[in-house]
Amino acid sequence: MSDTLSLPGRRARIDALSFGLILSGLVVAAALAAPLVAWVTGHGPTDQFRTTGLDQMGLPMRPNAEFLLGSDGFGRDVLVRVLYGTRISLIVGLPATTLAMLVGTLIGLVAGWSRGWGDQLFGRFMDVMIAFPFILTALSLATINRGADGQPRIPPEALVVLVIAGFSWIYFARLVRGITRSLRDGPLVNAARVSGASVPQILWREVLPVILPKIAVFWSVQLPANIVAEATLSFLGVGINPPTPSLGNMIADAQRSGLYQVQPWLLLGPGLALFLAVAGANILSAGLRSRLDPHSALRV
Amino acid sequence: MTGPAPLFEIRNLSVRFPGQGEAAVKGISLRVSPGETLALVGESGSGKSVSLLAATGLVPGAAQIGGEVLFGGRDLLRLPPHQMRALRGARIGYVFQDPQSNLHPYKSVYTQIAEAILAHAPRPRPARAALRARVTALLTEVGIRNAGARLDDLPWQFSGGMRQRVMIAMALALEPSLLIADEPTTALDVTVQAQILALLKEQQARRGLAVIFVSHDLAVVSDIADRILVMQQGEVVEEGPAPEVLRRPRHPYARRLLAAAGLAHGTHSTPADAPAPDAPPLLSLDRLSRSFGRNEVLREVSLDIAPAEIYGLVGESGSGKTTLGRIVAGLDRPDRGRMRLDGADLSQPFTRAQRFAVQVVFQDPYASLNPHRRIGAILSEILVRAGEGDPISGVADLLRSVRLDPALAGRLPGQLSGGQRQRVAIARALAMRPKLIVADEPVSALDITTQAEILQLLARLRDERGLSILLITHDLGVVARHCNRVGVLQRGVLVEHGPVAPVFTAPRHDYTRALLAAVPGRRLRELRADPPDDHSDPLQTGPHQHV
Amino acid sequence: MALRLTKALSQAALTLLVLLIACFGLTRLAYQNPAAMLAPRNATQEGIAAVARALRLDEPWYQQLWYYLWRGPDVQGAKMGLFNWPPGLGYSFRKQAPVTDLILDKIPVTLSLVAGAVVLWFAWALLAGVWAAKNQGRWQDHLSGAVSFVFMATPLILSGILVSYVLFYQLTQAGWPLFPSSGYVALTSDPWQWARHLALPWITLAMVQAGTFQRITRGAVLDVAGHDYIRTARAKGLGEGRVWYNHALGAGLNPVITLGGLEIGTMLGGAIVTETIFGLDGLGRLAISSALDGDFPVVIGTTITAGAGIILMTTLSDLWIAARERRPLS
Amino acid sequence: MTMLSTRSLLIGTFAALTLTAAPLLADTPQKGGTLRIASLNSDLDAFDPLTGYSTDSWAILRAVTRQLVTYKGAGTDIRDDTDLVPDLATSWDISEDGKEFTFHLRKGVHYSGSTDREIKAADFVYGIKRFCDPNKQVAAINYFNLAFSGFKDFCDAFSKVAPGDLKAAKDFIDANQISGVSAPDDYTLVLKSDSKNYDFLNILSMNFVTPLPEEIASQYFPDSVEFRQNFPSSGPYYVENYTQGQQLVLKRAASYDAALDPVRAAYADEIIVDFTTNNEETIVQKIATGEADLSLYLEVPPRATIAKYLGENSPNLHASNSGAANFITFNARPEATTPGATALRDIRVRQALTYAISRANIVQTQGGPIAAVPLTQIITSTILGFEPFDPYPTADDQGDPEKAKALLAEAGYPDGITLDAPYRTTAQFEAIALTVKEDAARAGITINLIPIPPTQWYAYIQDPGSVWDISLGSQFAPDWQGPSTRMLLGGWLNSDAAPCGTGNVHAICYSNLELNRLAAEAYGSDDPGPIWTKADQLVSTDLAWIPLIEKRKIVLSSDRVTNWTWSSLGVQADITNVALKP
Repeated sequence: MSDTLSLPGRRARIDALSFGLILSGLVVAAALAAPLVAWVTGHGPTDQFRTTGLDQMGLPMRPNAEFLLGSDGFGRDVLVRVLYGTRISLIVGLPATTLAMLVGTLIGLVAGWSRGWGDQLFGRFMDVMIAFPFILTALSLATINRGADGQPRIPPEALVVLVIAGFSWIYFARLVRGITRSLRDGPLVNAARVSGASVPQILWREVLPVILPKIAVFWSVQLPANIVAEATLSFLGVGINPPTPSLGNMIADAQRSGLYQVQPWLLLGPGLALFLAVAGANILSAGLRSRLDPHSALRV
Repeated sequence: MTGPAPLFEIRNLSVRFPGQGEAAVKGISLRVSPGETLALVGESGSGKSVSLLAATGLVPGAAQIGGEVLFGGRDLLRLPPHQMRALRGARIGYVFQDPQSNLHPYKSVYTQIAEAILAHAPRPRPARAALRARVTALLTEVGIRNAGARLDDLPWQFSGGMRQRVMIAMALALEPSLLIADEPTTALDVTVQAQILALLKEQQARRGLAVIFVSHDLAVVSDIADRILVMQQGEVVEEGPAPEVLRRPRHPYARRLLAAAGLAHGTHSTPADAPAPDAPPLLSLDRLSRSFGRNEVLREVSLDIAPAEIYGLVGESGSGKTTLGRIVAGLDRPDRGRMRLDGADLSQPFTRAQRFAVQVVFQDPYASLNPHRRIGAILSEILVRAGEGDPISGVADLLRSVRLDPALAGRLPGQLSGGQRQRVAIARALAMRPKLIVADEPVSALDITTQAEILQLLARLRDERGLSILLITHDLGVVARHCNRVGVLQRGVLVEHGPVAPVFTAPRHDYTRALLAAVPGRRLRELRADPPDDHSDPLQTGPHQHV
Repeated sequence: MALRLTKALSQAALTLLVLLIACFGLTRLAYQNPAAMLAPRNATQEGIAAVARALRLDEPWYQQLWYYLWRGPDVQGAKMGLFNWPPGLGYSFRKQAPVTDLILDKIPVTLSLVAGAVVLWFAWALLAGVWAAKNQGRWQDHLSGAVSFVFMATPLILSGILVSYVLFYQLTQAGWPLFPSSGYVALTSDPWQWARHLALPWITLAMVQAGTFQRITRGAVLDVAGHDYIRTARAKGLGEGRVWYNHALGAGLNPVITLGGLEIGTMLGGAIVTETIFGLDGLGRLAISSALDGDFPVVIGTTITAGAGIILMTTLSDLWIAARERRPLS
Repeated sequence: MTMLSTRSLLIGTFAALTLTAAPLLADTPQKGGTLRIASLNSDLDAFDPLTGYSTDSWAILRAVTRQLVTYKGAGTDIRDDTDLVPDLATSWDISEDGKEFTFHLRKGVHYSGSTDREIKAADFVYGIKRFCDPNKQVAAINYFNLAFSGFKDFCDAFSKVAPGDLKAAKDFIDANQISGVSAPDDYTLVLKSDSKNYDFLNILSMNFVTPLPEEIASQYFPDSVEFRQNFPSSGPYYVENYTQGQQLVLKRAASYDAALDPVRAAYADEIIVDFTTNNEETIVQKIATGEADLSLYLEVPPRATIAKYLGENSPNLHASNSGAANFITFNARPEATTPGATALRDIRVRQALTYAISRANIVQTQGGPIAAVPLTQIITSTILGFEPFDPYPTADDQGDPEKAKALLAEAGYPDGITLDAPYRTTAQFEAIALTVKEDAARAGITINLIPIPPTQWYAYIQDPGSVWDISLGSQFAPDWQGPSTRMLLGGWLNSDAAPCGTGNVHAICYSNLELNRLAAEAYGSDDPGPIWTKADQLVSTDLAWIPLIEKRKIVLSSDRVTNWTWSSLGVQADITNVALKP
């Protein structure tokens, strides 16, 4: 009878999904529009406008006709930098989450399917991975990535993607492993087995379709977390290096220089962009969850 | 409609859920008096549970509820929530279907019962020691041995029957005058079911309770009800004193229910003959044993299944029948013992031919069909694997062979009814042209009228295709009606086996006798022993009705 | 039970050992020339070489590892390896102190920070989460949802600055010096000052988690709300408050416990961002400063501590769930 | 109307009276109070006179150490604090040849903290012997190799003692002597050099030469936590409590006697250094709200704060030329063979880079003229020999990209060049790096920035294996104000004193024989100023490095701080001479 007792608020659900879509769409559009805005304003993301963007004391300008969101401590256009910073957030966040999803799903499938010592090994491996400190590893990898000539061996953006993916695949893997385990001896898999299907066929045809909506939802849960992770790394100085704008290093810069007290948009600009990017993705994930995976609790 | 003044009366109750076109309950009325047992019978979705829940304020607020519900002269639907709450638990007790899901998983039985008492206890609250004594007494009264020591156990630490006793103790904790028992025995083994029914009867007699007993099974109801109300699609279609309804059902739906119950619970074997004893067995099991840790699930089980027979394997939950089925299906392997199929050794991994020869129909067609794939895709994949040249016409043939419209190939499992899904599951098993099908409780998840249709189909396939079927079931009626031979498992040991008729008429083993004695519907069988039967067999209306 | 506990403990120990070795390898890769970082400024090549020798950095890595585990760098004579008694995590050449002492010094700070934040965040998350679930689809749900989305979408790096700016700077400027901006006073020396100094970091740290956990709680409670035993609770005549906050919450608590354990465990290793913004000298700050300084024994030590925190908390939450279910630890 | 004007006149007079009264009150500083210092670093980089070699550590060591001679502190400007005055020495005799100094020590001065015995001449001898402790060497060893006869031999022998053994170190110190350092009696200290040095007393004024009681100091490893906690203080304050990463509490010693310390007035009863604030913004917020009185390790306050204080004309903003400079150095090591490093060996490329840079822009990012001034020569305004000089002038110090391009083309790089440039990841250096990168791009010079955490800076820049072309993280602060030209022209750039590879700060590796000759001449001269001026013009034209800006030191104090005094060694407030309003 329980099906008659839960009455989903259908209207609210659709609202969450479309609201999330609109918000995320705006963020994506903003990121895509970055070069356009740079072209229109004539302000590149790292261009310094010493005379128009700074006063004699070296203080930035508040919003005006030339700098719509004001300028920063180097006379750079905050609006353009915020848009490029949002771009970096997505350029890092999207592939990192997707990579984590692919790797995590693969490993989770194998781990969930295996029994005995293989299962044990995966369990221990995941324990170690979960216990590994994220920021320290990022820091170490940033150091390792500094080649003999001082220049990064791989682009810092790629490194940040790898670091973040390296720490978030594990959550996908746990999820997939759990589902695979519960399916492994269930009627669905048994039915396929007695009908003579091979293991890859079973994983592909029976297990994956069950997992897909869940990992799609989890992808959208993990995306904002990974956007925040990039911002945090850059905030701590181990992510995207200046002068490339990232929301995290812009916030760090605003805080460190204290210039946000003169020019609030130094903090508000990147802060708001980060807020909208994360909120959009969160609301989108809530909407997706109720659409794709309505029966599971919110598991982050 | 005479007798004592009604304690509880529903007048013209209707329930409608928002977003659903048709009302779930369309103006039903009923009444029950102290000391009386009213049975509410109908299949799932007929509105029987919803109407009672709605009447007592247990349906969420969004539902539109109309009509009148009188309890001790007060209209429950117009009571303020806190007064309604004061009645629930105190004056109206509930026993629900599955004690596993109806007891809170993380609260001790003491807490759960004490909570019910405390919710209605006048201040000052009873002292803890007194409360524990009271709960212990209650549990002892409903037949829980050593109750004092088990107060702090969680529900899962009790067996199913014991859990249902806990539920009953909880319902009776505050001396209610009305007990609503919603399918209280459906999830239980047959012997336990008999005990719980006896307990309910005993408590009713002792306390002079008015009982509303909700069930889908007329046979169960027949043993306990004073009056019977039959519901279909939110309406009452038949009402009357129990003997009258059981003897002379007026509405066709009531007649069909009755027929299904009779078929399911009749223990008189029907004509299916035992196969010739000298035919070489299709499958032979030789002293199979299987343990999980220290738990010995199967002990030296030996049995033979002949070609073209249905072998019924019965036993209560935990007897090892499912494990045996899994071993035969190749989903598990025995620790000791041998299996032969057509004389050849059958052991994991099965050869390709053996894999095709042994197929399985699972209990729950909801869980065993991939909800993301269309019926045609599921079946044609297997046909291709089995080497079928033309999968499209093959799929159509298969669907037809299980009496389904071939057009259903384009649907997803979620778009089919339960019975249709189980037919698809059978079709999937047939696709491999097997010699043996292991069917583990193939009908227990289905409505009672559908159950009969599926069993009929299996029997027909045996006859048409010469299939052998290992039918695992807890229901002796099914065995009596459809099986050629039967084996009785008790705690991993095959205590009795042989052709159905001799085993059922002259059981040699105590356990078999206990099982047979516990089959519900004694009163029904007595009534039907001398039936003024009409001649239409309701099952002959055929499966297409449900397409 | 004792056997299972032993097994869990030995598994944890093994995990930590693997973690330690992995971390050792990572630091060896990351710090190509630690001696130069640890040597005094203006040190000559000979001076750097002497430091390298003292730290045995001139030996192959497996000997270094063996030495690290067995004795710890014995710059100061005493053995401080993990396999000694009492077990140690080596010696910080830069800070001139045993790593174990350094870490033990910082634990109270991080523990105080986490403890207060946990109380705040769970109090909020559970109350608001159940409240939202109870009023699913109504304005209360939308309001609480909006608040939680705001919490979730305000990352620490933003909320920390805002909280500090508004609650410390603006309030103090306005003549209401309620909260100091940073610092730590030991609980044992002055509980009131302890709480005052930690109030802002608590709020900051609790906020982002409260949002997430409020959603989790709501989801978990709604998940069980359709279950039959919730109907049973109502059938017993229990009030709605008790049905939701006791029965539904009690039944839906498992994912909250599991995820909460993981989050708390992660924080026990140091809430780096919060500690950085509020100048709390906890494990996180020790970890990041030692990593920047190339003080690799401390890097390894803090990593192990963080790992132990996570393992401890996940094990505790598993144990708690097992205890709730009266089942042995799986 | 008349009434009104009389009234306003009265009010005006009253206001004027109170205005003049306030500074009068402040002029007589009161004893008492707690001076709170908020540190940007989470710990002192050094807290042992042996290892302390940063202005910030010196600012704190000022309170717990005394030297033979020192500076009084100045209320006006750092450059006014260059007069040496007696400290623990009451007077001294100099031999005819100028190589031997005999100091007569003040009697009755006691330690505080872990011991309270009287300070003796032998404690100086111990303190100097400790310079070569293999467990931790003195930070500025080059000075002392030059200053004391027999010092180098002593150190060479000491370095053979294995580190990690306190007893072995103590035994060596007890058994061996430095020929140029001796204490004939408890109150006489004799110091001998092999050569005459006009700045011998300046060298002694640095915190290194501080008396230490051997019975205490030899128990601990130099600068270890235990040493810090048991610091034997010769100054007016002792260490009451030191918790790493949290706070350092200094209290005025009971034995402190103003009559025995002509320099340090020790107004505050207590000085607390708080290590729990680690961002610039919070530090200045703390000072603004009075939660802290002074800062430590804060190179320059955030621009916005400076502007705010300036706008309010606040008396709590203290600015002074500091003689400290930022500049770009080149990787001139023989190992450096990258195209960039090779190109930079051509003076035209160095000139091109100089022209490409806009010093005005750098000044702007540092907070404007209050915070920095453009610098076009190697020595800075507070030190001996300074005469304004600009070999490559451009209009308003804006740089001249066209000229830079022309020079590059002339040197054979018409398409520009690419340079790898490490910088320290602090706000100040990042600002310089980003500005230089943008400006250089105007002239076709591409700069690849390499961010290096501050703590790894020296390891990176001094590692011969590191590959880089120009360093954007180079800076200089004079060890003492006034005749400290030795450090730059006689030290860093002098290939005799600092040959490439050893002891070479910033891996400069510059060699110019003419400079070496001028430096040698200056050391022995009684009027070295003009010689240094000549040397400065020589290397500034040769672009030994590219000077960028001279930093002005800007310090913020809280409202409570009075009797503002600069300490030239600490390049910030003299914490032993500022006072707190009651």
